[in-house]
Amino acid sequence: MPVIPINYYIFLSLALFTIGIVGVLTRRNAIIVFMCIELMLNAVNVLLVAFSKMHHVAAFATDRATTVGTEAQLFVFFIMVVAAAEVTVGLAIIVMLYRNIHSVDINFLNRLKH
Amino acid sequence: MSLTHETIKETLVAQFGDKILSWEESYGMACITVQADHNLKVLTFMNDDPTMGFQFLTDLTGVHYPDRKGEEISVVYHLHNLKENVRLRMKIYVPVEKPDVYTATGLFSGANWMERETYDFYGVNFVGHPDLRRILNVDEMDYFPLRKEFPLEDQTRIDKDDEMFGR
Amino acid sequence: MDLMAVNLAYGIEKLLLIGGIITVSLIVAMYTTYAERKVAAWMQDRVGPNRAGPFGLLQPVADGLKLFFKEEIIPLTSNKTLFVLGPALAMVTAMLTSAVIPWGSSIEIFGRNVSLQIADVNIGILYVFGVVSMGVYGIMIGGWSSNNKFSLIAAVRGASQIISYELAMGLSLIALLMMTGSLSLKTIVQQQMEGGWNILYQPLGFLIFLICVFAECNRTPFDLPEAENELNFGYHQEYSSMKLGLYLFSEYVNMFISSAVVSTLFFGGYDIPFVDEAALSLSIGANTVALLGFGALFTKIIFFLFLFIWVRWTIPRFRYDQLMDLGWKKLIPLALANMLITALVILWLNK
Amino acid sequence: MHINEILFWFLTALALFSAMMVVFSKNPVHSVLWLIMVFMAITGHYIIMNAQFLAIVNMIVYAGAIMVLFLFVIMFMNLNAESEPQKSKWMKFAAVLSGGSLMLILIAALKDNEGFISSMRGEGSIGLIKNLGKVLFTDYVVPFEISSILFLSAMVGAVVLAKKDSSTIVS
Amino acid sequence: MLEQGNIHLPEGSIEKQTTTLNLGPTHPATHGVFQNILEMDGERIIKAESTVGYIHRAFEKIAERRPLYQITTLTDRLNYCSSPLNNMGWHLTCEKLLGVKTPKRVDYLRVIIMELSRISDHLICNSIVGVDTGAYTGFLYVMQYRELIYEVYEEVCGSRLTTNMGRIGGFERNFSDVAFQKIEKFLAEFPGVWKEFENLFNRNRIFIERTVGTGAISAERALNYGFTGPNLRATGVDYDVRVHSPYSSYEDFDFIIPVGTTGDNNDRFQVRNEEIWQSLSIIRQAYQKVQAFKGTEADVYHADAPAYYLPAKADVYTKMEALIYHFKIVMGETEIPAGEVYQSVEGGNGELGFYLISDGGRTPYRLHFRRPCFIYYQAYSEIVKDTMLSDAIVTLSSLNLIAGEMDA
Amino acid sequence: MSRPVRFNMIQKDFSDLGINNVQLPEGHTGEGFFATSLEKVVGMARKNSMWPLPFATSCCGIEFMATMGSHYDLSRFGSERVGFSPRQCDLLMVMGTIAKKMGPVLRQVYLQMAEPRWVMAVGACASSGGIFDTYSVLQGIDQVIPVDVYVPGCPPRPEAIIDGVLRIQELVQNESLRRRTGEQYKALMDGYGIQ
Amino acid sequence: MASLTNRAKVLEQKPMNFMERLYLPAIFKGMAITFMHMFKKKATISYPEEKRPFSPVFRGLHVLNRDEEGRENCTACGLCAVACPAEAITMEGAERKTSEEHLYREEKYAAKYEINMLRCIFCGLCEEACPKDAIYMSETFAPSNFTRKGFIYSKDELLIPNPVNDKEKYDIAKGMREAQLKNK
Repeated sequence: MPVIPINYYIFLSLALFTIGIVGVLTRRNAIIVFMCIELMLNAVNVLLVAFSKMHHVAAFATDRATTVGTEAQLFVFFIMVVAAAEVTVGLAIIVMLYRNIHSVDINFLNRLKH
Repeated sequence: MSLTHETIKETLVAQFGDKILSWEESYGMACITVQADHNLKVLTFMNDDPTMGFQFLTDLTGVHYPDRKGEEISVVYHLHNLKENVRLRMKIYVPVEKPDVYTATGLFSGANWMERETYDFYGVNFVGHPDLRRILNVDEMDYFPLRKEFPLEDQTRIDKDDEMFGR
Repeated sequence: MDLMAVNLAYGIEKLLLIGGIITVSLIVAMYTTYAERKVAAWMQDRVGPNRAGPFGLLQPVADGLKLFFKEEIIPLTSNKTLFVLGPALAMVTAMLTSAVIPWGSSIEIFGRNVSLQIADVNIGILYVFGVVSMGVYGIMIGGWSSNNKFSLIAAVRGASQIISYELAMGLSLIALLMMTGSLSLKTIVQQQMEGGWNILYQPLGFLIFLICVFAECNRTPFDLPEAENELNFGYHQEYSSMKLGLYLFSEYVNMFISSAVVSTLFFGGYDIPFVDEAALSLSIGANTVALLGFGALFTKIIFFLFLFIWVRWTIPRFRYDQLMDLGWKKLIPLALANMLITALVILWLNK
Repeated sequence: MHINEILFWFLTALALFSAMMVVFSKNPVHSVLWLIMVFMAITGHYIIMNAQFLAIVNMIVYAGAIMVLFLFVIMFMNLNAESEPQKSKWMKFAAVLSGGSLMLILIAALKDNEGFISSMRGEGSIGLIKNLGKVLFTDYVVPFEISSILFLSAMVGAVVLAKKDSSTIVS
Repeated sequence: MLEQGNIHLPEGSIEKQTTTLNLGPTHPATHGVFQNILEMDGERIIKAESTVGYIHRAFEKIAERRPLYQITTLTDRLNYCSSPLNNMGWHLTCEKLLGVKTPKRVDYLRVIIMELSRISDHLICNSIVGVDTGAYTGFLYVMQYRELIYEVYEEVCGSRLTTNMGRIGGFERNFSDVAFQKIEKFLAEFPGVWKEFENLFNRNRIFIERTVGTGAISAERALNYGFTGPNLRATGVDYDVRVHSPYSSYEDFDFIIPVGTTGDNNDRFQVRNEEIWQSLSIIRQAYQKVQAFKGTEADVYHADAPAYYLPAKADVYTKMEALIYHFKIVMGETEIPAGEVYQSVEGGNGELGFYLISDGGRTPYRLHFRRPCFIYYQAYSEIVKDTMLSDAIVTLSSLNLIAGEMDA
Repeated sequence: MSRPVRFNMIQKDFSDLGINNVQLPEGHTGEGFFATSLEKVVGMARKNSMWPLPFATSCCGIEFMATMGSHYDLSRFGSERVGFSPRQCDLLMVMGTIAKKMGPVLRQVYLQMAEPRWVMAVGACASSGGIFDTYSVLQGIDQVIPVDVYVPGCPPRPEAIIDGVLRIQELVQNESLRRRTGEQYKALMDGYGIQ
Repeated sequence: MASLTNRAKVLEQKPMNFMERLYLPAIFKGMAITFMHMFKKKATISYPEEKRPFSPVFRGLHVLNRDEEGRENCTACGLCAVACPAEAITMEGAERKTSEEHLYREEKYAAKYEINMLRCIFCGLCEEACPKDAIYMSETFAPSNFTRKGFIYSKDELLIPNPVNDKEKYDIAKGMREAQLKNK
């Protein structure tokens, strides 16, 4: 029976998350920054699904009709919904930004505080 | 038909006097010659005056008469009163050295390209034209091809060998 | 599916099936190009291609061979990797959908019961949607990487068109799914074999779905991405040789697969009309019936291919904003209404 | 090694490599395409974990819709210029360093977990649309409706934001 | 508003919110050679700049070196969709200058030919509108019947498109019986086909939506630009040269002038449609009138103008006087009065005018063509402003711009 | 005036076909059966799938419409997929007058076409300038691009255009696969300053 | 603008009725039309196999006429060249020698007569201009060719077959042979 330790998934998720963070910190292109945020969200999704699966497997051994773990998957679902909503608004903002300052450089956004 | 050639002539002469240089009728169409710097005034008058009503510019073109010294280039307007169905030809003459003519683009939008064409062919300089460039020929062309001194064929051509040409 | 249960025979069987289906769809796509030209010619009082081979039957072969031996041009200003990636993506996504379509019931070979479906995924329809939504990339990347304004406009048009019509397409199917209660295409077909074709219960849903399929395949009246009079062949304008061939081909493969999906969802798939398959298989054998069913599916597919061609050579095309209007303001509300009515009827019947 | 493990390692490697490429590609379009690869890999993971519905939704929503939007914006604005202004080397170094240390800390914190994931068939079917739907429309119907409102407002917001003021069109 | 600071902006990005699209000169929809540089905001055209001259052939210069009878070869190539019409216009101009009076039968034969070519012109235009909206099949349906018109031409003059038909004073030969049969055949078969074409398009919502309200121009602007022909009539002005200054006995015919209301693409389409029906009725009338001449003394096909119309070949071979005239005419040495003539005909797409200045020489001193297309096209940038790209293309075809005529 | 005869029976011989369709020198013919039959098959395929690019500028374009139309139906030769994108087409049909202003455009279109490409000059204007012997008209397109087949007529009848297409097909079928990389072809291109 | 004539008929744009708004009826109507055309007789003339007869006045390739005795009619007067707008005709005249009376009808004849078919626009003006019954156009359209040289038609290629010593060819050129074959 193939068994994959949950640690592997945690590490994968962490790695993806960190790559996302590094991307956010190093890039100046707003769209890429935005994409890195999506990457981070997805890292979390992977983790959630993995935990859901883990708990489910554990509960399944005792109760064959268990629904343990469903919530986590629904969480992923809701995260996707929120991500989609966020992307629409976020991209709209980027488009507006581009129209006004003709650049998607996030350093420009500093100017918002003035 | 209420608008006769006589009425037109009388109205114009009354309005402009000796600026109307000549009046003739050929093949059923009245033809006036106007002093060159009065073309726009006459056109405006004929456009605005309710009895005249020549509000339709049928055609605008140039003619080159190399033999008429001092008035080599002629610009010909064909006007049409659609309501009364009367056509009128108006001519002006300008010297080839200084072919300046007031533009009619303010009155007729359609005159825009016709004047550009006339410029392209004869080099008539339409004063006040919004965009007086060559229209049909390439911009690099350095002569006005329809002037009589230029022969029909392209002088720079090198390909005129017998194989391709009859004579 | 349980990956542990993979054994050799199963693998070979599936590989053969995949190979077979790819071959069939390629051949069908090839001859759809021929049919397109021939049918168009007939509709226009012409003869159509008749020089290459008898009745011009080798025409698609000639076209393919010619394209194959033509010079590959990658424009200097284009993005090279993406320029090559575009047609490949288009072709791959076009082919992928065929995996979940039940091409027939199962047949028995050497004592094994072989299902004529590559994968009976229990969310087959969702899979179809997933793959179709990937299909945008072929057009977008191809059009964009050509670095040509016409291609870019076409790519933008194509992408927004496909995304928009995917919504109406999904909504129109929801009503159907409420009836069937399953996302598996095989189950849907089996239900139809028993209870009558879905077109009878969902005519409006079918219409919306069909219109959306036309839009997804970029066929007239929705062929804006390649409107030759406006955009000069649009997104594949800069392509030559086999890359162009792939684009043209993927369009026809798309048509073929779409026809298969429509027949499966609404016209009973491999169901032979007015025939009780179970009874028939007793008399002439299950394998024969399965093949007949395959034939029935093919007849339906050919009808829809003909419809595609027929419509293309009849009606004018939409304008971009009108197309969006139709998609968002007409088809989506209609699909929603259809969904509501279906739900009400189901509730009323269950009461 | 079992086929599932092979798949796991392959998909993990693909996901990580693609994620790196997202960050390091100069051309935004390439970034988008690499991100799609990441999503594909994650979809694969979901399938291994028997979460079929999420896998497909991930593909449709993320790869099919969200990334198309990204691509769209990039194409429209022609942002493919590779000469993006770069942050200074030190900033980058600091970013990588802090990211790396965050990862190290988290790994250190979470390394002693127990539990495993198996992917036996029939081991529960919570990933199936039927079960998810049941829970979603009974226990979680309020969040579901709220999320739909969120969507609606996001849509309206996006339209309002991106709509051009007709008076400002440069002609 | 924007401080540059140390931030590098992409070049030229500040002002430019639009893309520039170069439509033509080899774009499929510009069937011919127009170039439009479009400023586009998305799919909306903000500004259009037209360039012409890609097929400038210097007709007017050539005409100054050709004897009158050779100029038909030039007029043929003006609006090549309806070249006989241009020829007839040129012959009418010459006849006006030379004072040749054509007999009635010649006039009616000319009317038949002119209306046939008007039909072929409108056919092409309207079916191309169909093609540009995406429906190709209707185009091929009507093209089959354009072949019938061409067969008539071929029977009358031996050529299909650039016909060089007609001579000063009449036709080069009488219409054969076959030609009349072919005209009859056309009259019998064409209405059904045209009805079918109308069925394909007229009330199809997709087509209506594509054409109604797009590419509209008001009557005032159209007159100011100098529009004539169907494009002017689509705006609601019933100006038709055939009625206003009848030529070639058009006053003997009973027909109406269809006018539109808004001057949009659909109006232009409908006006052309209706004009085809009117032309058919005119051809029928003319055909009957011609048949009435049969066997009478007036059954002639050219005017009695020995100085300008070539003598019969049999006479040339045998009679000295005829031979001399023949030589004189061919060499262009017959007497040509000096004078200025302007003659216009209702061409396929508007008032086609010929302004001929003769100094009594063998060739025209100056010949200017008033080309309607040249005038329409300058309004194009105004018409397509603020429309979609697709509309611009339909507008281009519904204006019926013929490159050969436009650039002369 | 009745004509003495109805037809001109003279058949021009096309023995100088070799001028444009350069064959390999005799010494190189030992290509083996496979290569020659491949060449033949490809020739057949190309011949039956000539996608034309109608560079129609004037009158001849109208006759091309008739050729495409139901009566003459160019599609019988597999050529009904007219494309206006030079990348996709094999046969550049230049129909109508090419003014000097248009010359560079035509050349550009030719350059953008993918090899193998053929050019057909349809009508008097494209072939030789026709009656337009003037300052603004290119006297034959062979001044800017190489032409494979000329079709006379002003405009040519659809039959004549089809005749031209048949002639092109003849050329295409007999063309060696290696012609386009050959020296002679390179020399031809160099003659036009291409590449 | 007020009406200029009393003949105008305004074509109102009718608003769409409900059926037209539905898109589909019109589409079905159109589809019915195209479908019916599938069964119509095809209009196509398969050109190289079938040939459409040209009209007897068709303006195709030129021919130079001979009289019944097989002598050339052309006297090199040059009228055709003058009348040619494309300047496609070249000719050189020569005096007939006494020994050549069976070859040329008149005292002068065209020693060289060339027509450049590539320049020729087939307008028919040469045919009309000929005072000597010499140049005619035929019902053969000009064939295409690979080189420019191939379009210079010399006198040999233009002359009709000699009706005296080449009767058979002459009949074919006259189209009699075909007619006879058809009658059989």
